[in-house]
Amino acid sequence: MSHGFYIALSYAISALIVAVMLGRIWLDGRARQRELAELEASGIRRRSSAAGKGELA
Amino acid sequence: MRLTAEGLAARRGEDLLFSDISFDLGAGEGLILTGRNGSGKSTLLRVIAGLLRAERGAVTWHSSGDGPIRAGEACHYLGHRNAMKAELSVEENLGFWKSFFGDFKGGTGISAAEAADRVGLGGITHLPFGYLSAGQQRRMAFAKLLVSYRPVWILDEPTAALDARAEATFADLIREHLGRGGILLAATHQPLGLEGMRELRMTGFAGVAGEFGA
Amino acid sequence: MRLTAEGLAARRGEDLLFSDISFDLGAGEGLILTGRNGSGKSTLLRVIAGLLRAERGAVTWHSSGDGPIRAGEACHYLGHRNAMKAELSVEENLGFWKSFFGDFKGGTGISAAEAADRVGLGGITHLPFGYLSAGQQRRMAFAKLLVSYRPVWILDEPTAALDARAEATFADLIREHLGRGGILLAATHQPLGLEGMRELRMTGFAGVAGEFGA
Amino acid sequence: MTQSLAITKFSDLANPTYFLNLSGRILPWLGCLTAVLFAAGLYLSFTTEGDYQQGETVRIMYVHVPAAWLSMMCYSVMALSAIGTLVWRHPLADVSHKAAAPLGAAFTLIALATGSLWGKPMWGTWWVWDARLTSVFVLFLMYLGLIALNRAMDDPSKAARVSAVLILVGFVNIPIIKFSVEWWNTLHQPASVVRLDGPTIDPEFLIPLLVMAFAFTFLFFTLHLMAMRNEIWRRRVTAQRRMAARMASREN
Amino acid sequence: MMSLLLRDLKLSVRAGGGALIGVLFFMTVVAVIPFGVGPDLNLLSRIGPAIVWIGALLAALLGLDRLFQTERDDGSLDLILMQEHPLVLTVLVKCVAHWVANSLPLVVASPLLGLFMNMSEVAIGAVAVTLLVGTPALTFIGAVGAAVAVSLPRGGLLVSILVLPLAIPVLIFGVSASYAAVEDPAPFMPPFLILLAITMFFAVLGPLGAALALRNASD
Amino acid sequence: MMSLLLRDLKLSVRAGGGALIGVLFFMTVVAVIPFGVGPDLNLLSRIGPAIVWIGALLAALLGLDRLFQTERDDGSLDLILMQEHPLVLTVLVKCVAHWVANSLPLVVASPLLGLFMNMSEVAIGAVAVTLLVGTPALTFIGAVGAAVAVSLPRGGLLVSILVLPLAIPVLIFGVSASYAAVEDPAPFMPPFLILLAITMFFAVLGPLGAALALRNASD
Ligand code: HEM
Ligand SMILES: Nc1ncnc2c1ncn2[C@@H]1O[C@H](COP(=O)(O)OP(=O)(O)OP(=O)(O)O)[C@@H](O)[C@H]1O
Ligand SMILES: Nc1ncnc2c1ncn2[C@@H]1O[C@H](COP(=O)(O)OP(=O)(O)OP(=O)(O)O)[C@@H](O)[C@H]1O
Ligand SMILES: [Mg+2]
Ligand SMILES: [Mg+2]
Repeated sequence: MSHGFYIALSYAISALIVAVMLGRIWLDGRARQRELAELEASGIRRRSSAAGKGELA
Repeated sequence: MRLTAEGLAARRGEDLLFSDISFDLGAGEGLILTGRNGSGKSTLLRVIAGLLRAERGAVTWHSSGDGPIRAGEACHYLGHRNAMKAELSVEENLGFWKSFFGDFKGGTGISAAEAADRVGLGGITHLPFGYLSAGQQRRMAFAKLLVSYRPVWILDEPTAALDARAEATFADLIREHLGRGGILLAATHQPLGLEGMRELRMTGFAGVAGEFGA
Repeated sequence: MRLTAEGLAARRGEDLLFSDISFDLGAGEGLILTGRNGSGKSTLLRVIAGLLRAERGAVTWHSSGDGPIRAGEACHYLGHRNAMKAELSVEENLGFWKSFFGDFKGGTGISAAEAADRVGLGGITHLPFGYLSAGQQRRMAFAKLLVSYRPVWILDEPTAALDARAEATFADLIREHLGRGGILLAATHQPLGLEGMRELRMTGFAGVAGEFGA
Repeated sequence: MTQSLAITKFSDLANPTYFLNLSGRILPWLGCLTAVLFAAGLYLSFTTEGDYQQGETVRIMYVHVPAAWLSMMCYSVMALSAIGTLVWRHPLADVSHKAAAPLGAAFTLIALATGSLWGKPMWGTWWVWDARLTSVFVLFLMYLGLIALNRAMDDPSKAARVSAVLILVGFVNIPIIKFSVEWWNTLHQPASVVRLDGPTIDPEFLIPLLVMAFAFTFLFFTLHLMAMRNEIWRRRVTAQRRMAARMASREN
Repeated sequence: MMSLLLRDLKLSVRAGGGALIGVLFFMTVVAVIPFGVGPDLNLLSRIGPAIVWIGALLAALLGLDRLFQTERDDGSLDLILMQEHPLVLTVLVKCVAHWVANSLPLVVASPLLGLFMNMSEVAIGAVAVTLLVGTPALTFIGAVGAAVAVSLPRGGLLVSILVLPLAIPVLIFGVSASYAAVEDPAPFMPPFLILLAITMFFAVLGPLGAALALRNASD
Repeated sequence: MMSLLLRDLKLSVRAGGGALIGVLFFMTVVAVIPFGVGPDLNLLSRIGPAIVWIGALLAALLGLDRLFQTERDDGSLDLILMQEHPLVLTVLVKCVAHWVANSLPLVVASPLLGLFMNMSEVAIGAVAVTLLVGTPALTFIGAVGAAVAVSLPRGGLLVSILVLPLAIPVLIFGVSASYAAVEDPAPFMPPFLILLAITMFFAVLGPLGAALALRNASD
């Protein structure tokens, strides 16, 4: 097989792995932020009291 | 349901622990074993449950109508150890025993969640069993008796490590079981808070001193 | 010997079980922990014994004269489990712990055979530990406290599975220990039969409700 | 009681909060820099001359070598964090080595894959069991093991401490990887860039290689910061869910 | 019965980290081998089937001796013995669960390992097939040992004497069938059929023996 | 400390039959290889040292993962952690006990296996000596894994994977020293001394790591 094939394949595999890694972390971050926002929205009353006291410390 | 023991004797190692123990229990009756440490209470319970071979004598189980049945089929046995897996959650443990035991004819068990509720620990069935405190573990082991129906309960020190409130809960559950025609055999060092039980006092290596009706 | 705890708080998993527990025990004093199952008694004892890290607060041990010392050195800990090997005989078990523990300065332990005698089981030290009944095992675990001298005893439900006579024996042994200037910390559900103990009632996840002197 | 609990929670998070703010400001710049470096590096690596010995395949080097370096550097970062966990008990250190493990596994996988793809034309085989290759394979297995360990334990701070111990013990593998080519004579190239007496490699290859190496390094730091932020958020979510559940049960 | 199977599978997934872990472990073992034998690819491919089979034996041994011991230690064994399900069946189900959790992943992973060991396609296939057929026998033999270990206070010794010698024929026929598939003169079928027969034999004898030992063990 | 050593030795004799199971497994491994390689005596004697070393490595794994687990299960670990003896020393003593009970028998049995593998006298001696010097390192490395296993609610195999890679250098130098003793050009001493150094290194690092893990694991 030509050398070009090996070069292309190795760049492709590296790109794929980097892309998967980046995508996973990105999506994970989106999901976490969404969860935090949901908690914020649903639990303002409960959280604000606890947080208010906490921030004084 | 009727449980009869005649002239039981059992051996541990080379020693005869007791001999000539006989009793007869009908629906709604209970027998409490008391006696010093090492007097053979646990041994007697294991003989009755069919886990140890009796040296002499026999235990017979009669279901109304059907004639004699095998020991294991009709009874729940709660030993010193809890028979639950520390790695699995309480729910998985109870669920497994529910489906493994099946129900004896004439009754059905309640669900795992309900059973945990009955012993006062409804909220924590999702925790791995190993995370629970000693008393919580014992309670969950007791909940195992509720998930499937068996007319005879054989309990070895059921209230070890329990707080006062749980003891009262257990007494209620046992009373309810007897009220539905169940039979109870329990070894214990502390009064279980049950009235009208017969008591069998074991006196260690020398056999049985007496049987007191109450 | 003086044991001081200040503002202790401990966490199990993610939950804070208790916070702000403080007490101070001098020679001959004892503290009994009571509370419902799962309220954190065992956890507190393990924190004091140095087996769990406190979330906040500190425990300090003062030996008369020498200043602070390490937790493990000065105390015996008897947990829910007996810390004995089922395959070895009682004598081997006790002998091992005797030489592994060594003695804390200011006292010496008694021999394995004597210790077994003191807990009322003198004759059976040759049996493998695994052959003993539940109560006998617990008594032998208690005998471990006698084979080497430590001024502080930390006991987690020492009387589980014991008969009445053994409970009285234990109470005597504890009283004797306190009489010689020892310190006792015990968690229990049943009255230990000791007078003049302070009591700390744990109230579960919400911390401590109150500390009652007696 | 509720109050004291809230206070610990927030003093714990005080530091992470600062970290979140700071990293939030740095991240866009870091991302841009990474992209620029990659563009330059890729351009250089496809425009430079081929090697007279290795032919065109030398281009694989521009991915292979940086990835291999990163796989080792990532472990070193984890080892530093592990010290942070054990010595200072810093919560950020816990987060750092937990977040780095999957990244390390990915870079090691790239090094393994490109190495194999280079080995086929150069050595005539995909894989040989020589010291360098196997020690990298072992590194890969250790990353996977650490990921599994973190998953198997549900108490995060205990998981962090235990895996920190393992990371430190496993660090002996890194010098083995680095020096394996010198201790055992193998098929693999000995070091020609990072060595005491200066690089011996032709500058023709050195420049694209270094640019790509910087690109990979910045990629690692970008991803690491992102993963750490995710992990902090994840812990916040569980903590707040717990608190909400506790409050709910108290109100009942 | 189904619930027992599920529980045991869950337990071994939780306790060990699951199939993946077993395979990883196996891979680590195989990765270690070339360091001992040297990077000689020819030699590797020749001893490959034997190594993979030894790995399978090791994986079957790890943890198999505790098949009933954990059940006894937490008291579950008492309850299992008391039930009306025939005990032989219970033992069989536990064996199956153990096999699925510990040996099956190895069978599935063995082709990959074969590649690492530079084995030919035929050899890889033969090893996978013989493993599939042969490893259950190892589990059944081990079950007898595990049951004896529970019943005797000092069962340990007896178990090793009992189990390993019985496992050797399985190993030998497994390995020789794999080789027969590659080398022309030797036919593949005879050793393979013997392996099959051994497995079926132990599938009956193993649970029977284990059940007998357990019945006489309880105290 | 002496008492701990004695107790652990007693326990492994009573409970596990540890020594015997290790030796039997070791022998099984060595017995199976000739089937793989065929009756080529030359080849056998060539790969002999490697096979014996691999067998020793695998046999050392059996049972090592439970070094601290039994102690935790019956509560002894708590008491051991509380004592003033430096924990590192306690771990070291436990390792020594485990080595004496499980690996020493392998060292003693290895000459016999060498004979089976048609190895020369020099090779047999070299393998026995390198095993004697190298196997302690395996035990120390395994101890770290065992300590980590205790902290997991579900220990097990996971640990062997984390730890096994570290055993590779031991294997490499052990095997190459054995070969060096037979083949003339290569000198025996350098790899042997490196093996010694590795063992001493892990004799420090292993107990330290294990003690650290145990301290952080207790709950
Ligand atoms: C799967 C197979 C391979 C693996 C796991 C691997 C691993 C590594 C590692 C870890 C390094 C970094 C070493 C250091 O920093 O000292 C490296 C560098 C390098 N590798 Fe590989 N490699 C593989 C195959 C190859 C092949 C087939 C070639 C070329 C024929 C090659 C050529 C190089 C070169 C030139 C370097 C740079 C050395 C230097 O200048 O420091 N590698 N490799
Ligand atoms: N790892 C863990 N994760 C979550 N919760 C835990 C964990 N370990 C223990 N717990 C919980 O901590 C609580 C305290 O347990 P602890 O053993 O201290 O109670 P206790 O007062 O000794 O009870 P008992 O009287 O039953 O012995 C329990 O409610 C238990 O469920
Ligand atoms: N294998 C054995 N060999 C010799 N003696 C044994 C053996 N197993 C048990 N024993 C003895 O049998 C006696 C009975 O034990 P058993 O467990 O029945 O007592 P128990 O009444 O339940 O005591 P406890 O109140 O402590 O639970 C004990 O004295 C014990 O020492
Ligand atoms: Mg009893
Ligand atoms: Mg408790």
